[in-house]
Formats: sequence, structure tokens, C-alpha cells
Amino acid sequence: MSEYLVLLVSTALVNNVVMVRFLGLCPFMGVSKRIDGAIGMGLATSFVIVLAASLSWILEHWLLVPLGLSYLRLLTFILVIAAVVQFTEAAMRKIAPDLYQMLGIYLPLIATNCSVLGLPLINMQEGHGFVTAIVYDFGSALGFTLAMLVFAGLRERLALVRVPHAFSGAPIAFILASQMSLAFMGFSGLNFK
Amino acid sequence: MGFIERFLHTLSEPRWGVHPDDRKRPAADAPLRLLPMPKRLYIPLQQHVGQPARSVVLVGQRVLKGQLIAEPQGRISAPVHASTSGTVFMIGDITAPHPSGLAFAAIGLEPDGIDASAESAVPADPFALPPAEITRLIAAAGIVGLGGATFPSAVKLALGQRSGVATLIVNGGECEPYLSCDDRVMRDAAPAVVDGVRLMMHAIGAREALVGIEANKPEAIVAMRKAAAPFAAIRICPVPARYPMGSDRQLIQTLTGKEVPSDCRAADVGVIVNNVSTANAVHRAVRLGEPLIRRIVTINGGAIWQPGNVMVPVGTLVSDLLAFAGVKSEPERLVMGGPMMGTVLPHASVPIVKGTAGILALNAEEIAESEPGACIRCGNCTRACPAGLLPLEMAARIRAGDLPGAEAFGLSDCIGCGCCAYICPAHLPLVQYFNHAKGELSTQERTRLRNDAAKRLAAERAGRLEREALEKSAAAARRKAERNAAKAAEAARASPAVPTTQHAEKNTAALVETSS
Amino acid sequence: MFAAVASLALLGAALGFGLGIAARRFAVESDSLVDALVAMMPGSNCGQCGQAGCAEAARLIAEGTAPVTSCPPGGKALASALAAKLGIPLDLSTVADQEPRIASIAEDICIGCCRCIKVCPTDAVIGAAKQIHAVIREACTGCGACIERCPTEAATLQPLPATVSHWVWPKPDVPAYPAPALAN
Amino acid sequence: MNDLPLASTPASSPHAKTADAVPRIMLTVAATLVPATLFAFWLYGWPAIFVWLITVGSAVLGEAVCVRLAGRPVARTVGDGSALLTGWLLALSLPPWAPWWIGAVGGLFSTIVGKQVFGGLGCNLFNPAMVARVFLLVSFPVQMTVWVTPLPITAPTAPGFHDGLLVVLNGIPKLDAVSSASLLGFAKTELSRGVDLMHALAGTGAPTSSLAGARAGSLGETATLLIAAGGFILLARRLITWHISLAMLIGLAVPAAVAHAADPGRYLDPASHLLSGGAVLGAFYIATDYVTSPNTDLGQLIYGLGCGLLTYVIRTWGGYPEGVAFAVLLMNAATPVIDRYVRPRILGRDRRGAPLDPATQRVKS
Repeated sequence: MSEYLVLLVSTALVNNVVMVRFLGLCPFMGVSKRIDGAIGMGLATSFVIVLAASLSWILEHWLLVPLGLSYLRLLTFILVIAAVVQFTEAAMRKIAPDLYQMLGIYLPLIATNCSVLGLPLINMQEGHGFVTAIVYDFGSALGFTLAMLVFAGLRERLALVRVPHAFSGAPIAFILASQMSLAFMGFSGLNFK
Repeated sequence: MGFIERFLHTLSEPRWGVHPDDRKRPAADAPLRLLPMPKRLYIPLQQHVGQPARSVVLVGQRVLKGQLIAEPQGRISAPVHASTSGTVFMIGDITAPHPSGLAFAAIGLEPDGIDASAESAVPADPFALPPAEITRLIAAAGIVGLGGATFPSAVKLALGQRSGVATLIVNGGECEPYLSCDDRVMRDAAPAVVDGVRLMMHAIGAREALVGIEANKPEAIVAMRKAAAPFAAIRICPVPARYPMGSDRQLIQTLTGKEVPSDCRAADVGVIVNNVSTANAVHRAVRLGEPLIRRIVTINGGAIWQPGNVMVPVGTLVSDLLAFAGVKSEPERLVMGGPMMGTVLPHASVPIVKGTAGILALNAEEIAESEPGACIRCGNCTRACPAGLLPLEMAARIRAGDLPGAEAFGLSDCIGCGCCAYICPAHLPLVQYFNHAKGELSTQERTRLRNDAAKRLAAERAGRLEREALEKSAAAARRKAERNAAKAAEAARASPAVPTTQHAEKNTAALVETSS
Repeated sequence: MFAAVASLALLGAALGFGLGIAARRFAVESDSLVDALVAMMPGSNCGQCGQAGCAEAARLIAEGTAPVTSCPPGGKALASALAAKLGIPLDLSTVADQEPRIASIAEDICIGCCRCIKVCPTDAVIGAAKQIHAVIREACTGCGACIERCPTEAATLQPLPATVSHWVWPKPDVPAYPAPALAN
Repeated sequence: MNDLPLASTPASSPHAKTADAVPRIMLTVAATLVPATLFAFWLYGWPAIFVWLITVGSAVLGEAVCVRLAGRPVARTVGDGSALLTGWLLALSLPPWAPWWIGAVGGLFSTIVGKQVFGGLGCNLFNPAMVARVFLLVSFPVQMTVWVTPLPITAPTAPGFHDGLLVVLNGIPKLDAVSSASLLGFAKTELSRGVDLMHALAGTGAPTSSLAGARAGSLGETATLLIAAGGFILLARRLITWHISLAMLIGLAVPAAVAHAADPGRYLDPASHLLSGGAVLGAFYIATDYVTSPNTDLGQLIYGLGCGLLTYVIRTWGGYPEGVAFAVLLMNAATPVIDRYVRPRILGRDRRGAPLDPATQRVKS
């Protein structure tokens, strides 16, 4: 049990998918202008990540490996991810139309979020068992949501100050992200032995 | 004072508010003076919250002191009376005591120097009258809240009576620095104030009255205690001297522990707040039959020779009062009211109104104006805000143009007391941000209402056009049917072919049906 | 080879089937967005946006073809409300709240032609043929439709007079980094 | 709408202002740092003085250049003392005998990238001094962890003015002779070598030596007592409130006490934790930075606890021996979120912002 907890913390903080692995930067920069949208995006992506990764694991271990079709791994995963994103989009349009409006184009773009494809691939690479894989993905998703939330909070505050003309917009957002990344470096080497 | 006591004292102090240098003395200790009748008076028609009064006199008409010169219109309004006897020489615009320097309507009165009063009847025992009658007398005297809010007192008392208010709170806080007119009223006319309080209690049906007086006015507390001694229902309660103790919500909370919900009035929690000067005015109106035509005004500030309190007829120009008190140096800023919430005056040719508690002629050193810097988020404003708001967050949003965001932070709960802007080390004009946003939001609200009305009108017009079109086509169909019928009748007369006629009639009927 | 094709096809079919069920389960009846936007528009169909009416403008705004700032009578308030509804960023500084104005008809020039009465979207002009027309202040939206129609230029838009009760404190001007002046 | 008959904007109320001002606050904070800084100068001699001068100078220079480029009044902006304070705090967190370019790069980085790119004072989201320190630490880990044994300026072996200058410009000659590990670094290395802390620290006299400052560390690490005294002056003058400082110290001390009680051989005692590294400097001077900390009492408590807790976690299990700078930056990042969810109760409303019920208020007395 405690090893899962450690895994959760280390994926959420120490190896934060955005701040340390630099995956999923597109929504991180794109949908972080407001906290509401960022939380929505974080949760939607988390949902997709966990669902897609568990489906991928099942397919990999019960379909591709037994049939010797491991070379189809990438193709299969992309197929699964696309379907899950479609499903999320349809569900969100019905359940949370405001959020659906707010996320706009970034919602279907979850399909191209590299963390969504990256995490199942890392799972296979590291040879995680099913439960470990789920915990690993859940922790990463948590880390993604956390990074989105914190960054959106910072950007909301940044919107209230007058940034010098030369830096306003994307440049200051990247500087901000770099400073946040500096802060997350404090977790590097974190080891609960 | 020992350390422990000081610590306990600090604990018992309210956590909100600021403690500006009060600068009330020596003006508060100078005896009350009487302003000689000015050459001309300009009595505004709107000296209260609500609808402006409507003039009932004509240019050239002679009026007596206390005579009604403008009657109230609408539910929330107050009449205006002549401050002295004389001749109306104009009814028109004069610069309002308002930062904008815009004009508003006033009646110009040229005093004749006789100061002849109009006749007025005084009830022998007002406590024998029904409460509504007292309220009527107060309404007829044109009394408004003299603490600065200028809400018509009769409307407030009637509301208190309707909501079954048990506690009358009398506001003798006078927390604004420099001002001492309420202090002077309590010191000089404590029995009159107490009588006014009793009359208002009678009008509301209140069981008790709590008179809150800031602890920095010991003379007033002594005088009021003495005057109120015979009446067990009236309690004199010293309150800590801390700005804005004189704000009604803060005073209610300090005296009764009740918190007025933000979307409610004080009457909803069983409390009504009235100023001590209002109580004095009620006493004069009911006992002496004198409407509200003069008031005590504090004239103070570094640019004044003889600061003090002066009895001033309503409608006197500020310049007359300044001339009376003497101006040492050209004042850097003229303010009507206190330094914390008062309004800057565009110039001295503006009339003193019923709600004018003070005129301050401040010099540069008192204003301590300096260029605003950047907010360092020190949080002093948050700690000072008596409403528990986050002024820095609201101001940042207003600056960025996000008015709904500022509203979400509680802009509507801001009372504009100025604690935040006073304490701000970056000297940000926070109050101006909030006033700007409140004004913009109410303009937007007005626009929205206007648009809604336009939408309704447009819909009505569309409906009307449709109706007209239908009526037109119906009329056309009818005419056509009549023509057809006539033709058919003619044809029938020519040749008796019965079925055709029947057919035509059926057609006509169908046409009429569809068009109706 | 066959296994690969079959398994991918099967997988695709299964996922497609699931999506089909989801689509039916989460079907959204109509585009409620346009209706919501129509309700927010001023509704006077004044035509200042260049569209046929408020409903058309709302449809275009919902589509994203027209900017949220395209409604002059709605001003900043409407623009920010629309932007919030659509979840798009908005630079309010580009929206100028037009000064509230209302039409007025110069009595000495009016010939009583009734043309303005016919075009007024809110029936704010009263009068009859050969009679001088007048504008009801409360009903006029300042859309300017009558101005274009008036053959004698008797109808003009006048700013509402500033009053003490409608005056708004100007926004404080606290300088920060100024936008750089254009080089050359 | 505002076609004013007046030439300019009317003056808004209030027509009185407090005598307090931003430069005054900044300079007061700087003044309370003077005793601790002088003591540290005495402990580490001329090189420390040069490092301090270079760091503060380049921080102020960075600010001045940026302000100049932006076309704003240089004297007024630099005169507010914030760049001085940023540089000062950064200097206090550097190794006392750091090479000159560490101070120069750090000082410039703190005010330029840490502050001015965001728009200057009040606009930055992270503590500029800590951003610069972390930047230096991750970029130049070797130079940033060279600590020297205190060598009082009056000691015969201490470098004089000239030698001190050479130390800062050319590096430390005979490094092994003077270098030493800070207490936290020492504990970490010993632990990684598998040495029990009880034995490792037996001869060091920890934590009492930390109290007097007679051990290796940065300038602000040694004079713990003087730093704390300065902090108490800030508290007494109400320039800071107790919430952040106390919460941070508690957040550090409580887990340390619990862990130490559970396994004293594995975990350092709470006193060492409190008195080493930047804990006290952080609690009173760095975490309490107005701009980057929450603005409600409850928010400040959460923030302070977070700072303390993260410091402990990073020190105990992390890759770096010292965690104050990272912890403060991490909590800086969380500040907007804290501020969003922790708001003061508005008078007449409940915590969630709904108006109170008049009926319950009516019966109150």
C-alpha cells in the first residue's frame, strides 16, 4: 500500500508530468488563463489519461502481446485515445456545456496531448503491472491537474498587472512557467527511503 | 497603563478601521458662533436622498422664515423651507457641492434682514399624539439624516415602526477627524437631544435607545449622561474612538453585537440608527415648530484663522462661511464633510446643505498628497477594511477593467469609508477606483434596464405591425368578399344558378375565418 | 497479417460501437447557445451591427463569424458578458462605450413627414402627418435609424446631459510601464 | 459621460493620508537586517563584505537599467529600496566566500528576471531573491555549496582587504584548509554514507553552536539569533504579522520533532532544523514578502505551514540539503490559488458570501 502512496507522490510531484517531464505543454500554456477552465481541462485530461491508459494496458497485454502484434502498439493506442477523447467530448457537451464552451478547441486536442500517449508508452516501457500502471497514470494526471491549477492561478494574477509591452502575452507566460519549473526542481531527488 | 492592560485593551479594540489623527480640538472647544445672515442664500431643491423637491414659489415672491418653498415629490423625498424671510430672486442652477462641479437646481433667496417667522402650531403634548402624527410632523419639517446620509428621517422612522424596531441607536460617534458639530450639539443642547430621542422612540415604538459616543468626547458623554439620567430607557454608551465607528453597521455591531446582513437594512434586524443632530432637529421641529432651516457646521482646517462651530442657515455659500471664519492662506483643498469621506468642492461658491457637517479648508501639509506607487500587497487595506473586503484585489481588477471580478470580491459591500486609501503605503487612490467602478456598474445597469425596455418596446412594435398587417389583410379580404358577394348577387339576379352562389358564399366564409 | 488486420478492425468496430452508444446517450437536442445569446442581445433590431437583426447577429457571434464587440448599443457590458459566455478572451480597451445619446427633433425644421415614425424600432417617435414629431426620451435607444431617414436633417442625436446623479468618477490613472512609442 | 467642467480629475477622498510609505517600509526592513549582517561580516571577513556589496550593487543596477529602459523615473523606483532589500536577502543566502560572478549574476537575475520582466515592484509572482538563489543553485551547484569555517575578521589568518578581494575575484586559495560543510549538508552526506546521525553529530556541538553562529553556512544562516531579533522588531512594528513566521517554524519543527522522536539516528532534531539553514531568515524575511504571500490571516497560516513542511520534506528526503528557497517558491506558486479559495468573511455575509439571515441577527443581543 505504502509503495503506491510513494508512487503517487513521486509521479504527482517529483516527476511531475508537466514541470519535470515537460509533457502536455500545449494545454498547459493554452488553457491556463483562467482557473475554472484549467481545473476542467485538468479533470478532463485526467479522465482520458486513466481510461486510455488502462484500456491500452489491457489491449497490450491481452491482445497485442498474445498475438505477437506489438508493432501495432502505437497505432492501437492512438485509436483508443481518439475514441476516449471523442467519448469525453460528447459526455462533457451534455453534462457541462459551459465548460465545453470554455475549453473549445482544446478539448478535442486532448487527443494530441503528448502526456496522454506518453504515459501508456512509459507504462509498457517500464513493464508496470496493471495496478501500478493505474496508480502511475492517476498520479501523473493528478500532477497535471495540479500544475494546471497552480499555473492558472499565477496567470490570473499576472493578468492584473501591467507587464512590460515587450514581455506581455506568451513570453511572460513562458518565463513564469520556467520559474515554476525552478520551484519544482526542489523535489528532484526526493527519495522516501 | 500597564503592559497587561494595554494588551487587553488592544484585544478588546475592534480589528477593523484606522486611527487617523483626530484634530478635533481646539475647534471642538470653541463656543458656538452664529453666522450673520448672508447677503444671498441659494437653497437647493435636492438636499436629500430620493426625488428632488418641487419649487412652490415664484421669482419675486416674498417668503417668511420657515415657509415651505419646495414640496416633496415621490415616496422618498423631503420638503425645503425658507431659511429666513426675504424675496425669491431666482430659481435656477447653481454649482452643486459635488466633485463633478456640475450644477443642480436651487432657489435663490435675498434675505430682508427682518427674519420674520411663519406661523406654526405646536402640539401641547406630543407623547399623547399617535406615532404616525409625530412622523408626519417630522416629514413636514423636512428633516433628513444629518450624519451625512441625508435619508429623509420620516421615511426611516415609518419603516422602523412598520418593522417593529425595538432599539433606537443614536449615533454620536462622529468618527471623522476635524468635525465636532455633533459633539457641540451634545455639549450645548443635551436635553434637546434627549427629548428628540424620546420623540423618535415614540414615533417608532422603540423600547430602548442606545446613544453611542466615541470615548474621545468626554464632555459630551458627561452632558448626555446628565440629560438622560431621568429616562431609564435611554442609555449612554461610550464606544472606542476608531474610524469608522460612526458608520451605522459598525456602530450597530459594536453596541448590540448584531450584524446587518448585506442585502438588508438595519430595520430588518430590529434596529434604527439616527444621528444626534437629527434628534436635536426633531426636538426643534416638534416642540418649537421650527423646520430644518439651519444647522451647526464645523469650519476647520489648517487654512482657517478661527476654527470652530458655526450656526449656519441652509443655503449659505461656503465662501460666506470662509469669510466669517477667516482664511489664513489660500487653501489647497476645500472639502465638504470630513477628511475621510468628504467631497472635494470645485470652488467656494457652493451652498451649504442640510447634510453639511463641516467645511474644511486644508493646506498642502494636511492633505499629504503624494504620487501613487505600485501595490506591494502589504495587506494593510485588508486589515483596515471595516467590511472585511480585500481592497487590493478589487482595485487590481478595476484597474485591469474587470468590473464583474471586482463585484465578485464584494464591491457592493464597500461603504466607501476610505480606511484602505488612508492606510495604503503606496498611496493608491483606492476609493476613487471603487467609486469609479460603482458608477460604471450602475451606468451599465441603467443601460441594461434601458435595453430591456427597448427590447420590450421593439417586441410590442413587432406585435403591433403584425396586428396591423393582419387587420389590413382581413379588411381587404372582407372587402373582396363583399365585392364577390355583390357580384354573385348580381349574377344570381341575371341567371338563377343556385349552386354557384352557394359555392361563392362558402369561399367567402372560409376567407373570413382564416383572416380573423 | 490477417491477425493484425482483423484485430485492428475489430477494435475499431468495438470502439465505434461504444462511441455510437455514447453519442445517443449524450445527445444534445438543440444549440442552446444561440438562444442564450439572443436573450442577451439588446433586441431592438436596430441594425447598427450590420446584421438583419439581433437574432441574426447572435447566430453569427455564436458561430464566431462576428466579434462579440459588434453590438454598439450593448457596449462594454454586453461584450464582456458575451465573451464570458463564449469563454473567449476579450480586450475591453478596444470597446468604446459610446456616449449615451438620444434622438431629438428640431421643431422648426420638422415637416411632419412621418418617415422617422415608421423606422423607429421602439416606437419612440410620436406625431402625425403634417404635425411636428417628438421623441420620447425614455423609449429612445439612440440607434440613429431616424437620422438617416429624415429628409430635412431635423432629427439629430444629442448626448444626454450630464447630471450630478449620473456622474461617474473617472478611473484613476496610475502609470506603469507605458507601451513603447513606435520607433521611427 | 465625463465631460467635466473641471480641468483635471477631482481629488478623491480621503483627504488625509498615513505617513507610512513603501520606501519607509523597505528601509525599515533593511535596517533590521543590519546587526545580523554586521555580525556575519565579522565572522567571514572581507570576502563576505565584497560578496554582499557586489550582490546588492548588481541587484540595484539591474533594477535601474530595466527602469531606465522602460522610461520610468529611475531615482524614484530605485529609491523605494525594494531592489536593495532583494539584493541584501540574496546576499545573505549565498556562500560567504562566493566568487564575484555568483553575486553579480544572482543580483542581476533577481531584479531583472525575478521582478522587472513582470512589471516591477508588486507584479512579480515569485520571491525575486529566492528565484535567483535557486537559479544559481541549480546552475552552479559546486560554487553554491562551498562553505567556509567562520574566520573572524580580527583573526590573524583571516584575509585582509586585498586578500579578500583576491578570494572573491580569483577563488579561494587552499580550499581544503578553510572549507567545511554546513550542518544540514554534513548530516545529509553522513546519512548517505550510512553513518548514524547520533554518532555523526556527536562532536559538532549542534545545535548550540548554531545559536551563536560559530559554524559554516551562508551569511544569514549564522546569526540566527540576530536575524530572529530583527524579525521580532518587524513584528513589533507591525510590518509583518505573526501568522506566516510562526506557521512556518511550526510546520518545520513539528514534523522534525515527531520524526526525531521516532528515529533519532535517522532524523535531525527540531532545534537543529530551526537554527540551521535559512529557516529563521526564511520565516521572518523571505516567506513574509508581501507581494508573493497570501493576504488573509488563514491563507497566511496555510502558506506558512506549507513553507515549513516543504522545507522539512526537501531537507529530509530531497536531493538538496537545504529546502527553504524551494519551499518558498513552491508556496509562492500556490499563493494565488490560496488567495482564491481563502477569503475573509465580508461583514453581513457568511463565509461563502451569501447574505446573513436577518432573523438570527434580530434575536441577537
